[in-house]
Amino acid sequence: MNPVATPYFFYGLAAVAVLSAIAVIMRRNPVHSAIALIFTLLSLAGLYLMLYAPFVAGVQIILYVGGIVVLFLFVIMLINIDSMQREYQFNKQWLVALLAAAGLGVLFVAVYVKGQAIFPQHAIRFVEEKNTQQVGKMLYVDYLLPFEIASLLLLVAIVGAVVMAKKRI
Amino acid sequence: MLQNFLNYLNQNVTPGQAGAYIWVVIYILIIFAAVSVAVIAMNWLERKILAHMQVRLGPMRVGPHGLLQPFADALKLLLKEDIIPTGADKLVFWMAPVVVVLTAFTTYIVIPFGPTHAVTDMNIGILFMLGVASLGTLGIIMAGWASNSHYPLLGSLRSSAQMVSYEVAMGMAVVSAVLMTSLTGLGVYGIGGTGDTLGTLSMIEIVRAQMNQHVWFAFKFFPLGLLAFGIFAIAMVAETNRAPFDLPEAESELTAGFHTEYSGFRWSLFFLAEYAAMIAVSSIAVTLWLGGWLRPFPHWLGGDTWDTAFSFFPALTFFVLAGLTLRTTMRMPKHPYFKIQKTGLGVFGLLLGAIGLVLLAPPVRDRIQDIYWFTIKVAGFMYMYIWYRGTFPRYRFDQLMKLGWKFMIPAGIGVLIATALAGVL
Amino acid sequence: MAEVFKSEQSLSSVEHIETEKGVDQPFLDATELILNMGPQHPSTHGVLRVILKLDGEKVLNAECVIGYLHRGVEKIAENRTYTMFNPYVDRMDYVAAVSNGLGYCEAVEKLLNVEAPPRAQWVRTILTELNRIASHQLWLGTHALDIGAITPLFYTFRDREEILKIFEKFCGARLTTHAFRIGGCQYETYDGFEQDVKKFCDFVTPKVDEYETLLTTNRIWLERTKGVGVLKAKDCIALGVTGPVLRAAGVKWDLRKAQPYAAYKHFDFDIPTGQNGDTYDRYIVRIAEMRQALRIIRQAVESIPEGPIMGKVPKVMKPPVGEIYHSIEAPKGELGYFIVSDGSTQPYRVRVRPPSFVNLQALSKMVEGALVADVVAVIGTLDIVLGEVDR
Amino acid sequence: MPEDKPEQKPAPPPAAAGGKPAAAASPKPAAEAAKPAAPAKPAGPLPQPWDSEMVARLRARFGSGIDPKTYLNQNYIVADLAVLYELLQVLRNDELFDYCVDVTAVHYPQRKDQEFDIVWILYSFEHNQRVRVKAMFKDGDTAPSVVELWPTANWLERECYDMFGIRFEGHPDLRRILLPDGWQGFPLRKERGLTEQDNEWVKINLGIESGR
Repeated sequence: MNPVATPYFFYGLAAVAVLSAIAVIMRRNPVHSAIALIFTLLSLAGLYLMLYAPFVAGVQIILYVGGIVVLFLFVIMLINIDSMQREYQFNKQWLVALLAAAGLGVLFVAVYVKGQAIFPQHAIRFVEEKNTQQVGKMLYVDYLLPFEIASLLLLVAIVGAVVMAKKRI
Repeated sequence: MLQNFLNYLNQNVTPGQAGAYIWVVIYILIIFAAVSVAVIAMNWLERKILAHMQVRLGPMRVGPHGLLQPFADALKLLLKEDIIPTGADKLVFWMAPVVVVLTAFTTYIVIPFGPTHAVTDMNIGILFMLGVASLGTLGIIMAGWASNSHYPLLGSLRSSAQMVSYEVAMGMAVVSAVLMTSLTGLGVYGIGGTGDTLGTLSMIEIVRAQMNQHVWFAFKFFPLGLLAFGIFAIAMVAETNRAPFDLPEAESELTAGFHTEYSGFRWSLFFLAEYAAMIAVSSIAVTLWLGGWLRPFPHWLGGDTWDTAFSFFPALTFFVLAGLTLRTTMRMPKHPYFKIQKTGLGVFGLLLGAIGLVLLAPPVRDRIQDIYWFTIKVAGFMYMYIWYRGTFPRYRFDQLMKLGWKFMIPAGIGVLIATALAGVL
Repeated sequence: MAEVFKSEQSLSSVEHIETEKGVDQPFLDATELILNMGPQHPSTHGVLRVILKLDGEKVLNAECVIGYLHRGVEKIAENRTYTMFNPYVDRMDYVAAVSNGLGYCEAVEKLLNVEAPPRAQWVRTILTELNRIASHQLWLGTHALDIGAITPLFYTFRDREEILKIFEKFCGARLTTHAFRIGGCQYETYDGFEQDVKKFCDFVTPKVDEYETLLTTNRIWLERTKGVGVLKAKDCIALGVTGPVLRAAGVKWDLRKAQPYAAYKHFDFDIPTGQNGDTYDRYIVRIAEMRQALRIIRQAVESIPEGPIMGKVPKVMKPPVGEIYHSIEAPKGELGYFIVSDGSTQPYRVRVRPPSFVNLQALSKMVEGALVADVVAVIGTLDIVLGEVDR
Repeated sequence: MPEDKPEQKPAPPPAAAGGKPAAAASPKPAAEAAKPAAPAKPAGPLPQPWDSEMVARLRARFGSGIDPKTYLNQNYIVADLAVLYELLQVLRNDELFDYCVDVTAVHYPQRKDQEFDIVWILYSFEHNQRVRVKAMFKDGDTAPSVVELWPTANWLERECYDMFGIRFEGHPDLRRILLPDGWQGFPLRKERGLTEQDNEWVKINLGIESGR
């Protein structure tokens, strides 16, 4: 089945993603921010679908929206929102922020220009029906070591978080 | 145009795959209507069955044997004053029931009621279902937080913790079923056919794999399939916040949990979503472990004769129901006071009988088969839900967590590893 | 936990607060949550209000607020004659009205220095024990409901109905029976009373087993009740807790044995005790008490003596000047009446020592460090009746 | 009324504790004037002196500070204020009266300077024995709190305070318990009528003219 109205979907999803991302940092109420974050993540999942990566989209929904944002909300509900709302929302450090953003932009452009050779001409496109299998193959066969190292890192982070958070183990 | 519209009927794929958008809309409408009716029926059945378990009659006044009670309730809920607490966060308070209902109904897109009776078939079907189902939690959390009240807040805290923990166990069980689609090993039964060595996440393909391997996954690699099925069956009760895991809405502790502050129509949305979600997760269980739309023993009792014999079941079921209804009608008191009720029940019985007759007609008979077997299996789960509620006390929060993390998740991982080993050995 | 829920400010109005540096309030402060359980709550058994200080779900502190049902029974007593006050006591522990009446009547009889005739004593014993079963049944149903098992409630109410029918036949009332009079009983028992009681005993014996099949070995029930709300014998005695709660802690003390009243000294029965003093033991003790009560009833109804049912008491009761304390073993614990007479027709002072009131005091000790769900279970296991707590 | 015309009565009131001079001197109660005193006809039993080993021990320790009596087979000790707390302590710790059944009070407005009887009903699991300790207090005086000895007295004393306005010295949390915190008046005092209320409280908190 051929995709229909692809650009409109793209621009729609992109607009939702950007707008809700802005809402995430603009809202004073953290719960509202978290809800805006959900919209960002969902529209990103839509974008993944458009890139013929349904597996990534599914995982995006399950892990980020269903898991991580739920945990965000869990933590937000446990803390004192009242005092947070009286905090300054912005620190008025425009200069530093601008510099950092510009630096990041420059970095992106530099990487893209310098390393054009390593980017393929077109996005890697797996056959849609075999998408999940292909992702699995890449993760567990082609890039097994980096994948395992990443998971080890996460494990270390979890253990560290537990050690830091628990007063008594 | 019309030809285009009718062409789909001869196709062997779901309307989504066929690109028949009109049919997609029709399917969605049918499913929405059917699920709504199912929820109404569940409401009545739950009250009646629970009542009979508890030595009482349940609703008896509104319509014969309380048959119209759900409609009366629905009417009452729609007409009730819609209250938004003063301190509530209005936007989030408004969004919460919408989110819950949307997610509950979105899952139905991929549920295969038959090989072609699904809105569409996604190649990440089961992943999509789990993902969307997990979004329902967000609605509950939003409801609890936006109410600006302590009981809903505690309810939504419980809900989020509970759902996040049980989703893991649920996922493990699901993965082991998905794994089975790619493993053609025969297990202890020694029966089986050929299967695709490539696994799949598509709901329809999972059922097809069970058909090709000649075994429901609940009985594959005995007892591994059964274990995974059991883990899922427990986790899905926790996912849908039903007894004995109904902590987020534990009425004796948190009055009504996360929906304490909701009333009228908004509350009825939560109710609708809860039952829709129950049916949805039961559908997952049926699809993954109980052979989806497949009738019992399609191979052992194969052949045209058996096919024909089994195809009478839907009509038979309706006849039995009609018979029960008519018998009850006869047994109603002779007093003229009961005339209207008696007539109503009689007409209802005849209606059931008429449906049964329609189901006898060969073309209908053949097409309704899959849906019938799927529905019957889901109905079994629905009955279990009611039974649990009548039997079990409620778990405490820490015990629930302990069960989830210390038993369900390790067991799920163990079953997953064992399944993988059983497949390659 | 979220401070915002305590404040009067609505969340939406918080939006408009001018930004100010919150200096004194720590960032990301997870404060305690105050949960006001009751007075309107499905499982506080009436109008009990418990203010819970929570850390997440853990109870840091619980404080009972009572008095929502205070009717001034003790004050009313001073303005009524001895006879007129008799129906009022039924309204205290309204699920065990017969026991209340027994305690009051016996106390006044002691003060008058009269004794009810043996037949009255026997009938009193039978009715009081029936009432004990009814009270325990109601407790079991509601307690199970609190813990989430909804079905036992209907089973127990079905069987309790039979007891209420006997009451209704005996005295015309089902709940607030006013079954006894000072000096005996008002009327002779109705024809077929003995048969009814015997039939009831045969009817309810298998039903008690039925309750047990539903709960006693139910895994979730065990997990929810074992080790929950533990009150050791020492604490029970220090806090004055009596009744099944005390016996579940292993103290074999029952006023029916320790200081027998009515006709109890003529019957053979055991005092069931527990060991751990937790919610489960209290459940077991109460179930066993139902069985013992049936045993007493069977013996009593077999040996019920003939004779008058009303003793010789003056029409106008003027007990001599003096004071008396008399207590009985009500289904919930020691129910005492301290009556001061000034020689007139009205009591000078009637003090009721209500078991529920004293038992409820143990709540805050029992739930400290427990979870919210345990609070509900513990309130249920204490078996309080707010009519008696508040009087 | 026990103190009403004590000379004419055949049965001396037990509350007067064996004819204490102070009690006998109390004036006639105005409130009870309408109620005729008990006629002499059903002459009740008299409180007898109570003798037992325990009483002997207590006498040896407290001497004339205590007055043990028995009435209708129930034992009670009338104690002087000076030895009261020590007596309760001894009963709790040495005589093993480990269960405080009740703490309550009786109001005798006509007894000058001894308006309140406070009664401690004690029980010993060890001896299966009950004893009542009684002491007479002046209105406005504080009574010793026994929460240290029997934790159960906590609520019982609070109720006493709530109903009679008796303050207990050393009570950890002496507040009203059954009535609302802002309530005025103590309902079980004899001068309060049966239907009397704190109308102001009712008006403010319930928004109605009167609670009746």
